[in-house]
Amino acid sequence: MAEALAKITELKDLGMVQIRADLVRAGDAIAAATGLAMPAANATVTDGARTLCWMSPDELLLVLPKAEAREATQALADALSTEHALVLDVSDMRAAFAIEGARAAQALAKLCPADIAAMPADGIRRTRAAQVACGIWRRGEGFVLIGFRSVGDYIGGLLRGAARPGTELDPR
Amino acid sequence: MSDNGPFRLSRGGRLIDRAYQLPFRFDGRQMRGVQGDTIASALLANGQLMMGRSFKYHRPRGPVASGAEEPNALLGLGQGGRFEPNQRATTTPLVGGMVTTSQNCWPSLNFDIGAVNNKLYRFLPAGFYYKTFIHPRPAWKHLFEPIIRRSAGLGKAPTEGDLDTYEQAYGHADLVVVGGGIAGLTAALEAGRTGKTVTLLEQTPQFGGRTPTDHADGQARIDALLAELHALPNVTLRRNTMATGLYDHGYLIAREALADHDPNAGIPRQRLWRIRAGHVVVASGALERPLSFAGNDVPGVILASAVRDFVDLYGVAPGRNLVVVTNNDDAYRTALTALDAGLAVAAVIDARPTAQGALPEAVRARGVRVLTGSAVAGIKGGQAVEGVKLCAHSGSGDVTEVIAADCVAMSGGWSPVVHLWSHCGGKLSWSEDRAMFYPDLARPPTGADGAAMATPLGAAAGDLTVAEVTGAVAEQPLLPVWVMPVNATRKMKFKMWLDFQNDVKVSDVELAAQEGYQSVEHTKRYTTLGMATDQGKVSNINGLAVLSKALNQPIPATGTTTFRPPYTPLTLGTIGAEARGELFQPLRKTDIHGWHESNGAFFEPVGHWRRPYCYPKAGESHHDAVAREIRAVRASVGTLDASTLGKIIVKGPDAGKFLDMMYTGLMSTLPVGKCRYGLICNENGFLVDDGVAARLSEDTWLVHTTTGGADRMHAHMEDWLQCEWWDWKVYTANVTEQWSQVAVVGPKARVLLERLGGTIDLSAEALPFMGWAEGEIAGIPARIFRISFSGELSFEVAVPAKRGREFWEKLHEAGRDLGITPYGTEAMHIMRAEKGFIMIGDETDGTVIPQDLGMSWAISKKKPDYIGKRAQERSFMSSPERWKLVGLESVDGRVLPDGVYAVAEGSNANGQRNTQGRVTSTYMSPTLNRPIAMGLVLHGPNRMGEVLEFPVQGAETYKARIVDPVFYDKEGSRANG
Amino acid sequence: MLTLTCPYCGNAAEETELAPGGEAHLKRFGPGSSDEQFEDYLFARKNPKGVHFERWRHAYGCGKWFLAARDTVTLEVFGTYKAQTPNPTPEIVAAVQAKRPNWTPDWTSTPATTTSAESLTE
Amino acid sequence: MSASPTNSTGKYSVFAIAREAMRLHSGWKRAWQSPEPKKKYKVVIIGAGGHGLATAYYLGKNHGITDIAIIEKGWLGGGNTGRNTTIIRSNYLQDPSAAIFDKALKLYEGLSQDLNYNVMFSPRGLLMLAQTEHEIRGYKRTVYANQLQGVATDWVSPQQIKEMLPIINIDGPRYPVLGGLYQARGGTARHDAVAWGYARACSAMGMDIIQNCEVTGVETANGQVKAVNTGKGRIECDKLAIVVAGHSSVVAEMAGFRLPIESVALQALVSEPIKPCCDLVIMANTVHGYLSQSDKGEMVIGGGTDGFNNYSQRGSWQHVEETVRALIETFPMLSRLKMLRQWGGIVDMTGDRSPILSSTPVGNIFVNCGWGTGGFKAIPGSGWAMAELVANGRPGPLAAEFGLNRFREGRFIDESVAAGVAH
Repeated sequence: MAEALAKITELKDLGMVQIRADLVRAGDAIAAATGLAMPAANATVTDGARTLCWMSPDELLLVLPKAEAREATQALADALSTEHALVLDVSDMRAAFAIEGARAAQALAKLCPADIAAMPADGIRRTRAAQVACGIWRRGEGFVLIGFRSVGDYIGGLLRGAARPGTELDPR
Repeated sequence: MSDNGPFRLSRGGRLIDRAYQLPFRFDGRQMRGVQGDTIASALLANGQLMMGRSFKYHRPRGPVASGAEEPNALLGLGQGGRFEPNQRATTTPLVGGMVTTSQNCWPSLNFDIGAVNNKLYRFLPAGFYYKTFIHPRPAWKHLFEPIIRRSAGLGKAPTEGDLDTYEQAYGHADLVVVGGGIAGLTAALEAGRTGKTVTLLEQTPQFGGRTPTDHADGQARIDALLAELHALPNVTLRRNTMATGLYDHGYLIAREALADHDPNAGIPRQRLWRIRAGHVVVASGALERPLSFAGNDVPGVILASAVRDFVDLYGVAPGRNLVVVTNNDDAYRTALTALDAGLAVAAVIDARPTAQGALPEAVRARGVRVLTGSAVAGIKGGQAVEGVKLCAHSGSGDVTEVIAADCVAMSGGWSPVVHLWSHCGGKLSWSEDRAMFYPDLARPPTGADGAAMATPLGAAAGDLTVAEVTGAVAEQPLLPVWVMPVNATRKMKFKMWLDFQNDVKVSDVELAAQEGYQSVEHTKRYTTLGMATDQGKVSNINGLAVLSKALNQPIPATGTTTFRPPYTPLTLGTIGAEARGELFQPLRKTDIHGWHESNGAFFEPVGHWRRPYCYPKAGESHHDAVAREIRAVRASVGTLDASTLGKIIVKGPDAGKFLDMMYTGLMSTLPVGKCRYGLICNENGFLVDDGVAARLSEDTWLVHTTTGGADRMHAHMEDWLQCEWWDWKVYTANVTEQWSQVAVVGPKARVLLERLGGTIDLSAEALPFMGWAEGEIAGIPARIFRISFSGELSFEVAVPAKRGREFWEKLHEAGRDLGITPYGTEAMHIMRAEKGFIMIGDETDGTVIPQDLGMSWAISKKKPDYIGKRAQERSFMSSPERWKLVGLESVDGRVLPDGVYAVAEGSNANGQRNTQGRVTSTYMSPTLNRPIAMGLVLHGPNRMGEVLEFPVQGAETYKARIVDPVFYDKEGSRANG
Repeated sequence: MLTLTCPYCGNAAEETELAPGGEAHLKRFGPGSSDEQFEDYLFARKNPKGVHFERWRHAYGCGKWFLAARDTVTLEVFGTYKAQTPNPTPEIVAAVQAKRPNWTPDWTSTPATTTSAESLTE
Repeated sequence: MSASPTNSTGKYSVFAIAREAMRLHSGWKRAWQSPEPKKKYKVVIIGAGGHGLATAYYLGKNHGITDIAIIEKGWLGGGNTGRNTTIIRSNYLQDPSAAIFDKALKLYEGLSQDLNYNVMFSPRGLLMLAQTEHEIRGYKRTVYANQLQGVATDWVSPQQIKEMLPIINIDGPRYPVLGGLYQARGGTARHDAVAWGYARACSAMGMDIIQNCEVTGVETANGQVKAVNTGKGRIECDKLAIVVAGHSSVVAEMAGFRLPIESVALQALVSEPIKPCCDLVIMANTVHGYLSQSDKGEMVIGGGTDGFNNYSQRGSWQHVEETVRALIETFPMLSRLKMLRQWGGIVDMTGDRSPILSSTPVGNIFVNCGWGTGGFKAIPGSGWAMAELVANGRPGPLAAEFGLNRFREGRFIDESVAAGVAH
């Protein structure tokens, strides 16, 4: 099925590192180890191929090329070795999709109760896509949506359905 | 007469385009309408006034209204997978090629056998069925109820699945305006100018509401508003979108018709909007009320506003010679509209003593008879209006004159549409002089902040003419008329309809009051008033006015019934939306899922996962496949996709202390590099999950849960960590999906894994039973756990999830000569039962504690506390009378039925047979070639060798001997190999 | 269909993004408690018609448990606050009383220190 | 004494209707009286729903106690009695549940005759669909348990189900129908009529049903009940029965004790009426929905409860969605029907999801509550057992296991082990 509201692409080469720590205490160490500034609450910081996502008051997610995940995990673990912290390579845990196009937000509005269109340029929101959990942040003109790997096919089906031709949300 | 139908006027019809003719069928007859018609207007244009039969008496029914409140004109629409019963003809746009059928009549609309009920009306008053069909007792079930059920229902049931699709969308707006009439548009514009995000929802295909029809320059006013609104980027105007319900915290549900009844559109038929509104303006207008006079249900008796709409909007004449019956000025507009369209108006019958407003005077000026102080005593005609019998309104119905007419336009005044206001708790006030319930601004529906979440506006607020923006002429007060004439006889009231669809009459409501069904809810339920598919939009106010009079109390003392969503019926397909077929629910797949599929796996659902139950070969039964799989594992080597098992990392200085609270056993003492089996109970003491924990490092454990328990146990841990022991330094992470896990099981398991090469020493010395190691295997990073749920030599290999299939295929490649066999969940279940291992969900059911299962070895005596410990000390849980786990050995070689109970002597005080145990797991063991079972039995472990009886209806009683639950390899030597 | 603002991430989440968790501020009774104390802890519920304090988890969001003060009849939300409080905070009490002047707390005092793990397991 | 309410309202029969037809039904008397309360009654029952009225009825019929006031905050039958999905069954797993629900079912079977009021009990058969292996196990276990309890139930195959119910899709892609637990005696009844029939019978025995009378306080002295204070004044009583479903905690609070109860919203909906197509009551617990067709032709659909305390009689929309999509999956023809009306009730959920019929910490106060989502089907049995408890001051065998003490002892009656839900 051709998509009309947005182009849906599964992103297969994203690596992800989960970080749990006291973000105030460990902020500088994390920033140094990731090479990225610490994101504010509900925000992301992106530099090149790396994005650091704020996930909760004590959790970050570093998104980066998959090939770099192992090394980044080790670097973070080393940087936080004196902290009470948890660093895990979770690259295999998630399915990720790019939703791109002028009406990308409309496709997401069919699935997510959160007001994604209102999200700022560096915003991230963890919410629900139909019946599964997801996280969404802006990338370029569109969005990246991550969910659990096991339901990747379901999420893909949802997104393609939401982007069907003729289903624009513009008033008619 | 035109070729657009015999009752199509030669001019007029603001919504139609005569150039586009649309053929359609009604009850098999070919008809033609035009672009812009509703089904109802097209049928009327074709002279088809009768459109259905009523529910109870099967009386002939034509349209009463022109919009969503229509109770009568309900049709079956479409065919096959697109058939829909009870479609409202007045709101369904006509589409070329539509197939429509009348309902609730047999054999035909004109001649309906069910109409015999009509003749029996005297015997079928409200609630008659509560008073009869009582004796003889079986007659109700076998005779009376089947008859009642067969005669009930309106449309035919669809028989097929739905060929259309539906979707949903979430919306957000500072302000949602419900209603695209002049009040709503004005409110949207005012709010839009302040920069607020505004969404306006209009149920019909047109904006403007009644204004263009009712006011001279109405359309121009609407057009001007629309022009300004379209220029505001922060305002969204949606047509064809029905706000069906307002829920707590400003949650508004609306249905947008996208391609209703147009199967060729190739897009979803409807979209359900779920809009979170900062505030809601309810500008939903008002609905006209019928008048209760004898014969008011005859086809051709139509609301005055509807007559006006049919003429003005669709260029259709519901009749050629009208009588208008009214208690207010507004209905005079209908006379004027009819006259302008070239129709005759025989008279206006006005119940008021005088009628001297601008509108009545305008009608008089056109030479129409205006009879004040008058009323309708009855209608001549059965299937259509032939004449109107007049009487004095103040009298008891003595006929003074009969006027020939083919259509009666009636108006009993207007009721604000307060549904959305009321759905979420908004209260109403009664206006005596305006004879209406209107929103009480002092008692609004309140939102999350406790403030009003809705504001009524325009006619919905009781301001019927919205003169401020419409420039409407002043109107004289109406005269409340609930029964016409005032002193109508009891017999006349048997002919005065309140609820046209459900055949509820004035006499029925009075009977309810007489019998003590005095609450308005009692009356509604006793008579079925307002319970038809129009939900009482045209009948409720008249009904409760009649009830109030019968109870001799003011109308507000009677009150209204509760307004419940939806405002108009909402297609269930729209509510289900995309969640059908593949997207019905998320289907969780392991990385190896595709391999299972292409290798013939038969799956079983486990939560949202699909797990291979077994892998039957061609021509092989599931039972045989399972047996083959087990034998292969016990003889050589098999593989199980264990990826679905929960995996939770628990890390931190307090992780050991925390796990000691989570598990009944000690986890803090587990050495690094080792695994330990543990049980998790809930605070109520019951066993809820089990699994193996591995200590990864000094401060890190990896905890395995059951497949179904992963998310639940993770949430359980986070609950205690966040809400009770928040000062403990522990982080958890649910990494279930990060790993693919494969159980490599059987005497050849080590041989096989060693062939794959890698950095992990798999020897018994380096990696003993209940040990784990980390490294690489087959070029893939891996953790290997020496744990066994089958009793065999077993390695559970965890690799990064997305390399799971690669690893699995390498195993199968390398193990081909060993006869490597994939096995499923059933083989796993049986093998664990052969070993006497419990299974969460089999031996446990939410009422079982570890002590019941002989698992005291897994409960630490040293620990002062763990979740569930205190609960297990309660008298019933520590009682020696609890049923305990044992093995059960079938005496006659038959497999015991699963779940069957062992009987004890005698019966209890309620006459139920006493029991002393039940079977929790039971299989034919392919390994032992005999039945095995486990069960919970009173004093079981102390009764080894005793034989229990398990009676089963229709079969010889099963007997089984109490034995040790470990049936296979009691010494445990195989797993240690 | 409630909307509650998670005090941890600050997002207003709708009910489908949340998981309810029942009455808040229950004091855990473990081994050593009386049968009555333990029964009350597990089962006796205020279940008030009116002002209520309850637990929610931002399950489809930041994952944190938090507490909400809500009216069980009107569903008005007086405020949300973090889970790590033995009793509703003074700010929450003030927010409730601003809307429900006749409502008074039914707990006696706020302990000076939070309940520590040791005191429960000694 | 005769419980048949002939003296005040006239006996209902086809002959009475014929007689009244001749005089345009002008002769029908009130079904029940609406008196002002007296100063004192032997027994005051709070709550004129099905359970409260049935308690009164059996106190009169079985125990000869008629000095009873049944006081009701709103209109009788206006709580959960008037807003449930009318399902009646007794195929419960645990012995105490099966006993009381089957007692209720047996009483339902003769209730129209007993009350001389047609409650339209319709034993059309009830089917609980098994759509997972786990459900198969649970329901087969229930069949074995029912057999020993004297409750006839059967395990039926998918093919048998398809024959009984042509609109079902037994080959659903996600949850194919694997079989079902069938109780031929199960069915429905007209919910309002149950309340009205009991009310008429109670009134005929001289009991006072006092509507629009809210209880504002419960007076006790020396640990014993003395009186209730109401919107219509103080009413003294020897014994007090609290039978108020969703509001049990509120009334218990007035009497000074707490219950293991949480009040939550349960939702139901009906479709527009269609011609008969579903001659069974269906419960599908895997996908969580239940379905029957009323005598009017509406598809009556029930679903899940909210997980938070709620006294608003409104539930959250998402449960409607969950229920509807689940049922469409198994009954695809439902997709083109339309929801006519949805509503909510306040149900009282106990710690083990089983009811409470019990004495309380206050002397001569008895409580009947906690029926959760399954109360309607229990009404006659509940009333019977409650009457026994109130009259004797101690439970008979039907109520014996449903005491409050079970929560302290850990002696739960948990039905969820087999059925998933207890509707």
